[in-house]
Amino acid sequence: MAQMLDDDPRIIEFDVRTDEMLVNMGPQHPSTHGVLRLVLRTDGEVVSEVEPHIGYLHRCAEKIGENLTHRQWIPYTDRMDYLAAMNMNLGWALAVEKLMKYQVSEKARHLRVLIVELNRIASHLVGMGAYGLDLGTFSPFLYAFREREKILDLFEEACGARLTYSYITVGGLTADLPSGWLVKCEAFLEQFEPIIQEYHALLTTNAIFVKRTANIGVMSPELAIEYGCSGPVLRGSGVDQDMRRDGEAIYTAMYDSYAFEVAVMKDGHYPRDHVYPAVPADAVLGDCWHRFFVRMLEVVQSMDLVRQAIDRYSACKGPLGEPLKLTEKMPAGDAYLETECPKGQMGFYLVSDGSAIPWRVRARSSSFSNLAVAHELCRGCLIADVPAIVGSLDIVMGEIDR
Amino acid sequence: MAEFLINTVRLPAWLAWSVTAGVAAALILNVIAGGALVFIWAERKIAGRIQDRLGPTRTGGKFGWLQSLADGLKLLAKEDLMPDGADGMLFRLAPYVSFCASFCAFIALPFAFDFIGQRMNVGVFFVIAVLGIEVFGVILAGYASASKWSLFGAMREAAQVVSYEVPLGMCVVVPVMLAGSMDLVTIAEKQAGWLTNWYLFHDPFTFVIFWVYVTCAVASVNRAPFDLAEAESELVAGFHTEYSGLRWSYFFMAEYGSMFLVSALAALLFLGGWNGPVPVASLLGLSEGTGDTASYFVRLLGMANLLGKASLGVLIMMWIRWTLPRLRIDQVMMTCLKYCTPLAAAMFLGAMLWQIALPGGLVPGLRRPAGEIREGWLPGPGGAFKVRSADVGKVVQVSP
Amino acid sequence: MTMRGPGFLDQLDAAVPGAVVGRNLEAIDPWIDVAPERIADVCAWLAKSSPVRFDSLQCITAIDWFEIDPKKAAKVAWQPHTEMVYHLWSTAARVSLVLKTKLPRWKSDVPGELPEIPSVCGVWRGANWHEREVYDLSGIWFTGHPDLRRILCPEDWEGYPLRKDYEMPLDYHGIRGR
Amino acid sequence: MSALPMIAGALIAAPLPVAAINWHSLFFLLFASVSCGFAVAVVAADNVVRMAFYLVLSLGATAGLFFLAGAEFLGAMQLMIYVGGTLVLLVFGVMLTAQAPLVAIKGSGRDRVLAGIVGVALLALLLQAAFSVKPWRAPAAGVVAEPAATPIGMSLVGVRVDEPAVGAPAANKRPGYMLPFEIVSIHLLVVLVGAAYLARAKRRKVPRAIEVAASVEPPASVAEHASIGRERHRSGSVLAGGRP
Repeated sequence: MAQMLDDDPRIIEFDVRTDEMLVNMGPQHPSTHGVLRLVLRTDGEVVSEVEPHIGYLHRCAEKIGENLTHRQWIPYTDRMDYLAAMNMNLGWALAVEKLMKYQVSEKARHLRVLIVELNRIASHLVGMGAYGLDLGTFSPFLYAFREREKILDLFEEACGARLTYSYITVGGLTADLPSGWLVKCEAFLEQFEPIIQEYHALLTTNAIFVKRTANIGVMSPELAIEYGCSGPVLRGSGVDQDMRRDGEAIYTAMYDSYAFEVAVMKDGHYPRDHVYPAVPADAVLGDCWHRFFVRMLEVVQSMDLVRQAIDRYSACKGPLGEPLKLTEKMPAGDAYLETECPKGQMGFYLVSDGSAIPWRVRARSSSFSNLAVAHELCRGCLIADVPAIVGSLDIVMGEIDR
Repeated sequence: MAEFLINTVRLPAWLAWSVTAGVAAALILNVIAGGALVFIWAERKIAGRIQDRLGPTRTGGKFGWLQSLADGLKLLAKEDLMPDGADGMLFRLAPYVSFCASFCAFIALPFAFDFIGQRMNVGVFFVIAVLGIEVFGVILAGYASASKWSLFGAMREAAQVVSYEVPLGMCVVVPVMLAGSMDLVTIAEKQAGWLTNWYLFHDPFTFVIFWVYVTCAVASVNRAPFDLAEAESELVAGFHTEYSGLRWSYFFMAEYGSMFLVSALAALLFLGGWNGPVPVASLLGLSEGTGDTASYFVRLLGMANLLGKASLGVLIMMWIRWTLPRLRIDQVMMTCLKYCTPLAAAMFLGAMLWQIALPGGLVPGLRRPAGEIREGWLPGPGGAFKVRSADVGKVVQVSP
Repeated sequence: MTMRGPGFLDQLDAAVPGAVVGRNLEAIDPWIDVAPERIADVCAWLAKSSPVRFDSLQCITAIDWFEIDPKKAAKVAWQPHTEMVYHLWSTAARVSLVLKTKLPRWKSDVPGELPEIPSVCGVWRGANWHEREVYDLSGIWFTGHPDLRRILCPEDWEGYPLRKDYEMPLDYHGIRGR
Repeated sequence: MSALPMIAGALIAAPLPVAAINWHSLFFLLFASVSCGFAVAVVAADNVVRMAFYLVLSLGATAGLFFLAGAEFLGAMQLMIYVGGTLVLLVFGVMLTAQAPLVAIKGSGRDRVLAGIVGVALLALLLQAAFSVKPWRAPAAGVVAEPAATPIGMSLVGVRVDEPAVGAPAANKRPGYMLPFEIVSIHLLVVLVGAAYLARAKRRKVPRAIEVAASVEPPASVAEHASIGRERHRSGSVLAGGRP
């Protein structure tokens, strides 16, 4: 009887078998930072596979770079990581200066450190606020933006723009700081210190935040290095690497006279004399919580750097020095330089055939490699964890798609 | 009111009765609608204050109090679109099911001694039962919108509300046990007198049960940090992704309605319902039973008390929403099954033992208010359950 | 090269004979020329068994050496070709290394046939996306790549934008190109 | 609304003016028609989810009938257990399985006739039983105890409170309903365990029809999904979703 039962096609026994579902998260999705589409293969709530689809914001800036002179391409570097445009400008400017073996004045170098570190604080504030949004709490986002507005006002006073500055250019900076700017900058730093403790209370030590981020999306140091991750994502896994200290000579020269600790989550590498919340019990090295905490440490680190930069900048006398002419000829050859941007190591590769217009321009994006590791981290997590993991990588689509 | 219509206004009997019923229904509907309007405005203002900004200020006068009306008009003007492939009938019906369930529970909710839609002997049980039906609107909305995201939202919502009904039911049983009856009016009556008579301070177990109740109430009403169903960061907007315009506003009204209901229930069960912290009425020698104008004002004061407490509950829910991040679905389930339910059971046991060990309460001398009827449950020293046959089981002739 | 240990280049020659076809140590970024078909072996040795472990692939670039207008083409010193540049980084020694290979612009000079080069995905999994981008924008076929699809341009885009002789399509699904 | 019992009382006995509407029977007819109508709709509908929703309305109307009869506890119980519990699980189950092939279930003609015969037979039996009960026919004075949960609670515990006098001789003291209640709950438990056992995933070596059907169109892997997207949008313009 049982045998007959098996062969009779009309008797269909409905097996309790859950079917897999392909779900599109994005590209218009509130939690993906910008236009990113994640195709999730889910079995109920558990995500078995994640494939990011990128390219919605692709403008082929590299092709345009082959028709513009080096200084004309600066505004395109602004639009790559639009949250940290100053760092992008610095990256491209240093790459060209490396090829031309051009040395900017000491005053310009200190001003560049000052501006770049301020922009890092602004970028990390956005990262922190947006991460709170991914986990469902709306208020930290507004607190972060309230502080970021003050930094943007400072930038607006210095170079007239609030998001895409083109302030740092090849051969120096487009203009010197207006008078009284340093006083305002110091006033901002004074009132910013206690506010960081607020952010720690709001998010870092919040029980629910810890429950949603600790031990989730754990990335081993080897995996991070193999995928070429960099910045807080790499340091969150305990790899002690920071281009400001280990990078090319021309870049590390800017930071030589500064005393700073690399904020990496390894045996107590914390910037000194500041108060920090303890690492929660169930947080594992390399999880979302650590990546988030490294960014909060870097905010404090950048504040120390800005203070030192203010002293050194005001100590330098004399003019700032003019940037290079718009159509300054570049020697034939190529140069590659990576700088430590808030999201990670942003590399610029420049190939020149001797004219002012580069033959080939290549921008290596840090978020591009950071996002590539997402599908390894999201395997087997819950749907609610996907925005938590992708949010902790702090990616910016403008930089990924270029 | 019906007699008044029949005798003075000379309306035919059936018209008089239907007008009375209509007025009663309209009264309750306006409580929710008015409440929702005020709470929508309050939510925006509180969110603003918490986030160090002002919230609406320009619409309609000084504090932007017309903001809710403006939202309402915007929603009315919006096009009620329906995704193709959606199950037409269920898609249209879901918001009304959700709204009716939330509105229907207000029938059994006493606002003051006699201000009650239909005084039910099983008031609490009825309210909890109807709260359970609200989940239908969400499930059908999730399924009918034919989109994977809504299905996820509906799945999560159903799992959460159904599982949180268990600890919610357990928490509600303790005040019912203390008061000896499920009738909300009796429960609130038992807590008359000074602040100390509230069940919140009746014994340590009930105190803990109150906080468990608050957690379960926030979860069963789907407010942060348990608002999985419309977790915008993951599921776009959960089950009401495809809704827009007036249909969407019904879901919104249902949410605010049940938020107010759950906090009013908390006020009634634990915080003394319409009895204020200081018994002003009884100090002035007024009593609410008599029916003259003085008692009318006592009842108004009582209603003000209850509305105040319920609004306080709603404001606290809003406060929580704008500070805490959201929990993951398995953490929500885990808190329900591993923390709320066992805790509620243990506290229930504790409260019962406390009730048997110290029937008169910790301080025997304290004057305990005489409840209306004890339903014969008093576990006196004589037998486990002394039955007063006087008022039980008597045959009532249905007379005109 | 010197700071990477004295015999580094010799060890490389010994380990992967015939792969290194040239070097330039005086340039701003010293580089090593590698034979195209041996690139995967060289990278495997560098990442796995070299004294200085280059465990991170920073960036892969394809440069299209091709002068479009004939007047300039006559004066130019090089023949049209595609050059692949690999930037590697060693997290332990905190040192970078540049590998270069020369590929014909089209496979056996038949326009439309993509030049081929072995994929380094086996060595670093991070190379997956980098190679997909180079394939997408510069038209280089990576043999052995697990999932070679376009990553930045739409799936059905014709042409490789970063080539010098690339023409923007007049129409894409109804949208005017120019 | 506290007027409801008074309406019932006033209208049944008072001389019925022609224009007056007998509210009690009006509501009764409303709830009864809703309940029966949707019960038929459950049978007639072919979309599984709509079927489940009609069942919800039907049982909700039954709860309304209980409230109308003054048994508030029973009405609330019905609402909570049947509508709030069982049907939520039913809709849950239906929603999960209602993928394309199973949404519309069409019974063949022969099944409908067979079901119809059985249904009518059962209906006739119930009607005959209902009309044979004498007190139901004559609308005598209703014995409506004060609608409290206590009598039910007490009788469940075993103390029969609907006896005329407490002091009646012990002989005719009938036991409470405790025993039948326990039996029913044990029975329900056994049924549930059985259902769970039957529904467990069956491990079979021989691929059966369901697996053969499934393997014909395997779930596309994520990469293929993207290419499938591309073919489907080959013609449409980018704005119409040409970009997968």
